[in-house]
Amino acid sequence: MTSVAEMKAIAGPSEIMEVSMGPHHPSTHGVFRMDVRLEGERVVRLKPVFGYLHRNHEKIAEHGAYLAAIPYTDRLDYLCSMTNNWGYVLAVEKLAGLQVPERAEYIRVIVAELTRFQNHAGLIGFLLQDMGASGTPLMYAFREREKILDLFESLSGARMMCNYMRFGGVRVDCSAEWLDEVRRLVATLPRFLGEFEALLRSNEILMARTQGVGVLPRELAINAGVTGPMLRASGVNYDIRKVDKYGIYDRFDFRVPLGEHGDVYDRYMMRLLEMAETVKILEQALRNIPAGPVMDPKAKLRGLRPKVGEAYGRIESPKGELGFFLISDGSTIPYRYRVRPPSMINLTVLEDMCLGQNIADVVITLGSVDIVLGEVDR
Amino acid sequence: MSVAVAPAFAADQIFVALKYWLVLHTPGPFQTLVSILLTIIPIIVVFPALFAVTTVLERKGLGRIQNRYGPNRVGPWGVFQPLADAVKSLTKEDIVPRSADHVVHYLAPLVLVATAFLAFAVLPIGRNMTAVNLDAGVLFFFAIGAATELAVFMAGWSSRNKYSLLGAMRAIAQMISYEIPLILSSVAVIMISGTLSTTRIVDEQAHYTGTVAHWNVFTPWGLAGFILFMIAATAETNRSPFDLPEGESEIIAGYFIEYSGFKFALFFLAEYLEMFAVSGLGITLFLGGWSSPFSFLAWIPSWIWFFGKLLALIVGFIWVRGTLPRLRMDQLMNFAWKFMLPMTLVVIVSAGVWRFLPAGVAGSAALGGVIRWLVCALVVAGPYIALARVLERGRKIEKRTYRYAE
Amino acid sequence: MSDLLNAEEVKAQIEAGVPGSHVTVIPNGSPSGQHSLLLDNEHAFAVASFLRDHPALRLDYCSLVTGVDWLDTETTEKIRVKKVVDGVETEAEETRKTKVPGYLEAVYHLFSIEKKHGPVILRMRTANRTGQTQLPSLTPVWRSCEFQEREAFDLYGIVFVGHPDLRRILMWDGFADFPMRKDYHPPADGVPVAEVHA
Amino acid sequence: MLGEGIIQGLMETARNFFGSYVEKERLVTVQFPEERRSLPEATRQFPFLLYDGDDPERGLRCVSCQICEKECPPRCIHIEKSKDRKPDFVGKQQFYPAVFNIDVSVCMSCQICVEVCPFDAIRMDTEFELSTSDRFGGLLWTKRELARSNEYYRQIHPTEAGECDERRAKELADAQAKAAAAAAAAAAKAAQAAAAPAAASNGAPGSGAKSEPAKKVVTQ
Repeated sequence: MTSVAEMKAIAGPSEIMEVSMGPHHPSTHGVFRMDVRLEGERVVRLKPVFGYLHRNHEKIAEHGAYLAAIPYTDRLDYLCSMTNNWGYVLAVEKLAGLQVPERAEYIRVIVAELTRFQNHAGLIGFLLQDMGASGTPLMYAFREREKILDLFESLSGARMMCNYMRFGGVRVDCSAEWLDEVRRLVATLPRFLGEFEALLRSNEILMARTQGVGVLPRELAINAGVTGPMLRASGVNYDIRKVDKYGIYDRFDFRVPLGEHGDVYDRYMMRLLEMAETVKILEQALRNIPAGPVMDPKAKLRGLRPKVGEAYGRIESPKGELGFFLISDGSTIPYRYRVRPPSMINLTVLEDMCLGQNIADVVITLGSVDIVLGEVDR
Repeated sequence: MSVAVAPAFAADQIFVALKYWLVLHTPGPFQTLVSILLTIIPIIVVFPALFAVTTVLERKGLGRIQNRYGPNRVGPWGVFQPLADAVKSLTKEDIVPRSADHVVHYLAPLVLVATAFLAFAVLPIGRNMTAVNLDAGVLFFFAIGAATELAVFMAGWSSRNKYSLLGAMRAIAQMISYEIPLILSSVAVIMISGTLSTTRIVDEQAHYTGTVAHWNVFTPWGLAGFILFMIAATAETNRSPFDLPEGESEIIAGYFIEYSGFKFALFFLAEYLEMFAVSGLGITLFLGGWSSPFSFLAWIPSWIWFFGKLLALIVGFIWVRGTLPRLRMDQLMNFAWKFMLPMTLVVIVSAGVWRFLPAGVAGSAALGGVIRWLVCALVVAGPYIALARVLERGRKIEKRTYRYAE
Repeated sequence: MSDLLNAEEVKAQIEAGVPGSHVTVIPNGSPSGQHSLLLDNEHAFAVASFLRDHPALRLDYCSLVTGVDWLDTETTEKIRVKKVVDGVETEAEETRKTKVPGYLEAVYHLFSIEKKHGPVILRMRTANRTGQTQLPSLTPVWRSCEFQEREAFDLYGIVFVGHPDLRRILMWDGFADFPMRKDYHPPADGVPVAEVHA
Repeated sequence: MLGEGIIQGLMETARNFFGSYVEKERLVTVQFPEERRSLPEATRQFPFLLYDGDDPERGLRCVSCQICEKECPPRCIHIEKSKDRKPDFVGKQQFYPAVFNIDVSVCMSCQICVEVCPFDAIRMDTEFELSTSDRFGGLLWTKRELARSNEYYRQIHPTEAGECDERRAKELADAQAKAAAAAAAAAAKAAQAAAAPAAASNGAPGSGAKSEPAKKVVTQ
């Protein structure tokens, strides 16, 4: 293929077209804008612009009690409210030194892995939608997601804004029937994954569109703080579930898939393979969940006053490292509340991945980053 | 050896007879005019009606493919959905960008629809049912088809929108590139038939050996040519997976991004009309036009055969749309020039081999037919396998295996 | 700080590795036990590069950059002052007010992807909250700081010297204030937001 | 071979096309206004206020302690405390809300008000068809619009309501027992006082201490 420089030499000086992709664009997954400079259809510069959905989440949380921030974390990455809850309560538990009962830990793992599954399925659907697959994979993903959201609703009362976890445990215990429902669902998930693979895995168009596109080199990925499936697609073995072993993740037997090329295809496959591992974790958790209380009796929801100090808690959310940094001044209100939003930091390398590519590749590269603007803009 | 089967029922010619009856009963000076109108009006009525049916079929079909119901609110099972859509697009505000070139912006959809309708003139939609029986019907069809490119570019250019410009550029590049395989794959048919007249091409195919028709698609070169023709037709009509000029996830709606209301609906109409027209040509060239595949089915009226085949092809279009993601521009071009073009040339060679191999060898017609078939199939399949190997190696696309960290 | 890394040890290593640098350990009273290291602004960049490239530490991953606003504080302390009033020495209680100027702080959470340890927490403080709000940018060391330092600049007004592209990131370009500061008051509904008109 | 994956995909979509006609599992769409899914018991939409008995005004459980107002993350609750008091279900004199408004357009259905309420006075409704043509007034619900009977609560959240009723019955029983004990004590005291007037000044320290925490809650 001719390089940009060669093309320039052949065609002579060409005009650069500046296109503002977004904030109202079907493939930016929300109100996100890319200032793109194009030479023909080839990208020569790309600057992500965001903040259209900024509502100063951190300031809001610094005005309310520790408890009041939990429902707001639902609205960060509104597809994965359960993992957002977990990230925050983990930080508070570290800050206040709370213990989580065994059963609550298991419930957390179950809901977090269900969240991961539906997020990854949805992401693949959206990615294929960006590739122009007229919504078929997306609808299959949403069909399964719907079933998971139904489970969330019967557990927590809400489908997306679950507001389920509390520091020191979870809000309500799950019933035995609910666990049976989950077991039934988990049993059907491998079939869904098989169908998904048959539909897409060896599709020539998909491979041609994604292989070698949006390559993220390993060193850049580490240096730019890219996390989650995107980092692992570049071949870096870093999964916080394995590194920090937060919660009870050290009890589960699961593997971390690693990519080699760091292109869009690898990132897509990482999600597909992680979904299979997620099913494994779910099966183990559902087998071993013990009975018992779900709240730390020491945990005080109202009027929690952690000691003066600070804590950084992080989890492996479906999108990457989701961290919460809290500084307590001894009052009931966090002095500083900071979110480490994985989607936003993963966007740092968007320009590096897109330069010299086609405008169609920009769209799928962005799709493979997996951003949710609620989290990017906060 | 081959025999023409006469129509068994008057239903086959009912529309032809009706037209003659009406023309005969009009006063002499108006006969020409009435004859012309009676030819044009059915086309203008039937194909947009088919468009309406197709939209609902497409939406419901896609819905079922995607495990949902599809439109089912307007009328029983949503069959009146196209009416609601028509009312909606008619009553919507027509917005024209201030900086657009108003005249061209206004003309583009009209030109597009007009040229799309013109293409139906040479399609034989039934026995004795060709609007204009041109000697160079195929040529006329492609000439008219090329005019749609002009309309698309008018739309993209006059809107003064960067996306629409990109869309128009894509559309032009794509349509011109795919016109070549489209034409070349029909050249094979023209070679065998020895005529450019669509009516005569169908007549050629409406013969039967035993009970099986002489459709071109039943020959190896015809099958390959038909597949190539349909791929090129998909690209020519901007259908998925070649819908790059619209590419709603990249350039939003491409060349018609700045159109709204009824003009937008006209673009849609034109797109579907083009799809019908080019499918109609595919039917004419390869699927025996209005003829039935088996002689014992010849009692079914010819126009039912034509529209039945058309619907079948449309279902194919919908099915493909529901499955495949879109290609990228450079891949599309590579596909056109590196795969489609050589393959159509191979098909032409194969057709030539077919033409000059004797149909019967040493007194056995059956054996000769089989040998001819196999040789021609080999002429197509060999280069296909070689080409596919080369292309796959060049592109380095592969299924990958992944390693895991414990 | 994790078992592998002790704040004091890291401090010692930094001071040995970067001559002239001055590191203070800021203890953390909470059960998390994540103590942090306060760097001096002159050597912060060198320290960051040192930490990233040190073969044993290899803190190649900067996870989080946080801006924190510490307001000017007034400490009142009661002291006993001996006074001579009318020739009689009396001991009186007096309150003395000392004004401690506030500062803006940038907190960096570092982890190592290679060695899988962390966090090592670095802090840098500006001289005050109003005029001198410059800090050295660590973006050239870790690309991951690019957006987060822009965010700290946007919301706190910390000017990162050496940042390649220091613009507002979440608020719009014309916005005048720094909304995450503790003394920021949002305008009431319907009142236009203060803007800088360029 | 080139084209193999595409054909595989086409087969998969065809299977789904036909599967959607036969397998219930594939076609999960609920045709909403005609067909309604039964909501799980835990479903929460917006808060309502519970009252006992028939009169939403008199039976309102809320004692205007304003905890929910303080804890509500988006601050959508507005309470004005009454000047006078009225007896609650155990007969204790309590304040009641003179004004209790919830701005539902601000409420984010987080259920924190329910969690923090010590009087079982506020609960989450399952009603979700709330569209109104008046976006400010129509979505600012007053005390009257918020009040729902306990029967309604039992209907929408049977398990939760059962637990709540049990707890309250126990509280009531305790209070009655305590009142009876107090009455008995008072009677005994009176008898004692009658028997030995000089000992009366000791009072009844137990009952006084017990009434203390309750008062504290009320005046908070």
